[in-house]
Amino acid sequence: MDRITFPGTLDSLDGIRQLVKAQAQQAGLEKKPTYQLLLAIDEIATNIITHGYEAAGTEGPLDVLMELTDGQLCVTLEDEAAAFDPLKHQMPTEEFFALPLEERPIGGMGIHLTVNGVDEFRYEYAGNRNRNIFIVKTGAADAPA
Amino acid sequence: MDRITFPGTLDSLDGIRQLVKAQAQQAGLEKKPTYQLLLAIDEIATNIITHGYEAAGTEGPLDVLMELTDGQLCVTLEDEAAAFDPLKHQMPTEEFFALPLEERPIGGMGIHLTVNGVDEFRYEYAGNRNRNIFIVKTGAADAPA
Amino acid sequence: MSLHIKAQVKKVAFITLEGEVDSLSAREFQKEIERLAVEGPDELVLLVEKLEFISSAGLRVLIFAKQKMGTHLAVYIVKAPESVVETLEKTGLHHSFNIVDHYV
Amino acid sequence: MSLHIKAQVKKVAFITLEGEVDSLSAREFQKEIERLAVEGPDELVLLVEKLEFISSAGLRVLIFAKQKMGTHLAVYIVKAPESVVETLEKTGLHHSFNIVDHYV
Ligand SMILES: Nc1ncnc2c1ncn2[C@@H]1O[C@H](COP(=O)(O)OP(=O)(O)O)[C@@H](O)[C@H]1O
Ligand SMILES: Nc1ncnc2c1ncn2[C@@H]1O[C@H](COP(=O)(O)OP(=O)(O)O)[C@@H](O)[C@H]1O
Repeated sequence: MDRITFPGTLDSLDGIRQLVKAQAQQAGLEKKPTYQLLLAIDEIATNIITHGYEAAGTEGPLDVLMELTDGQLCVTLEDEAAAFDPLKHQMPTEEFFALPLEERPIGGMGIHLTVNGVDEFRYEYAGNRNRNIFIVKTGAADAPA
Repeated sequence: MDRITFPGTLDSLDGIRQLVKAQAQQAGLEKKPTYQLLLAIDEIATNIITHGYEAAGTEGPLDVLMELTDGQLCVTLEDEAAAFDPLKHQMPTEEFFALPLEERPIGGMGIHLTVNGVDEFRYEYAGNRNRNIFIVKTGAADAPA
Repeated sequence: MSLHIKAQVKKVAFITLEGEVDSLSAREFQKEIERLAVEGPDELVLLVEKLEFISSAGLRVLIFAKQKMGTHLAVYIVKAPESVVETLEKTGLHHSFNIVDHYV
Repeated sequence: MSLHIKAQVKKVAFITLEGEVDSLSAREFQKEIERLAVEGPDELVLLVEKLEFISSAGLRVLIFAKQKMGTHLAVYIVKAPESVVETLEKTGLHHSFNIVDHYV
């Protein structure tokens, strides 16, 4: 499994998208799930950079790991910011999204889009690192039988 | 041939259009030539009212005569304003219409649209009356053979 | 791939014409143009989907609009019925007005 | 049949977005919104036919635009690609913005 290290800053987002996009294309992932995957990764990467590093006044790496196995593409983001499990965060409800804009907090869309954008989203904390894991079914087996 | 007399004022235009339109529909004239005929009549009727009567400070009638014969509809406008033959008026050239708007006189479109809107346009002066005659082919014979 | 942004604010005059413009009703049309011209719009958008008739008196108001609001003024004639387009073409006005299905 | 005329002048802010809006480029987008808001537009028209990506950071700018220019401000999102529409729907923003093929 390749590991590519980006600086944990917002100008890494573009490169991360390009990297994952290339891999998704190679995996034969369709346009729509590819877009949703890129969006999910962008949301979590943004949170790591802004809420994880920047808000704490720290800096650190953002690693991208990708693995293509039979029928699925697995992308992992690793960072060294304080532990944060997005799945433990109170998700906005249906009612929240139906609120008129004036009555609605401006944020809170990122984790919602992440969880709804991939087939599986997992969080782990290991070796002082957050591991945000995105899994999408590619529909095609990696190697023809 | 029916003769319907309207006052030679601009508020007669609507009624004249409705009258001719009903006749054209009865004649089975298609939508497009009907529109062109109404336009031609509107242009000449406007000229009679504004350039014929109003500009001379006079008033007078505007008669509409309609005749449906084998394969053609003939509409005649009769008025008692000073004699004016639209066909003798200098028609705008192709170059005129290609001029940028700044360099182009604002009027002069009415007679052009008239002549180009019907199959035949004729002018006669008889009995102290202008007779503007519009002829369109209806395509269908009046009575089936 | 980066982001390209183009931004501008325009004053747009919208006029919807429904029904028939002849030499009589052209006067109302002209009054509206005069009223709007005061506000100095950058563009004029005429919504004419339901314009059933327009004579040269109406076309004169169109020409008047350009002269009043500035000949550089972009005028869009949106959803003109076929017969109206034909009249604009016969009088060469399609060179000076944008005859379109949609403004934007 | 008479003539019905409806006329009005509107200040319309047009923004064309081409490429990708992520948390970084969303700042440029926000700056443009701030710049245009000063002019007090009546409507905001976003031309996004070539918008290839927009994250929630971009959506926040959309919400910010309404808050800045007034929540009554009509916002038109014109020619949004399918994925962009999907994101707007997932976040309930399709209730607050007009997602259309054409502005007028
Ligand atoms: N990596 C992180 N570290 C700390 N807090 C986080 C992290 N990611 C998300 N959060 C918290 O969760 C909230 C919701 O995140 P999200 O749904 O992405 O919306 P937004 O970032 O737009 O507020 C954030 O406002 C933040 O308080
Ligand atoms: N019935 C009429 N009596 C006198 N003059 C006329 C009459 N009809 C047309 N004219 C003259 O012919 C000119 C061209 O007419 P027309 O092509 O309809 O354009 P417009 O009326 O817009 O100027 C008019 O400007 C007017 O001087």
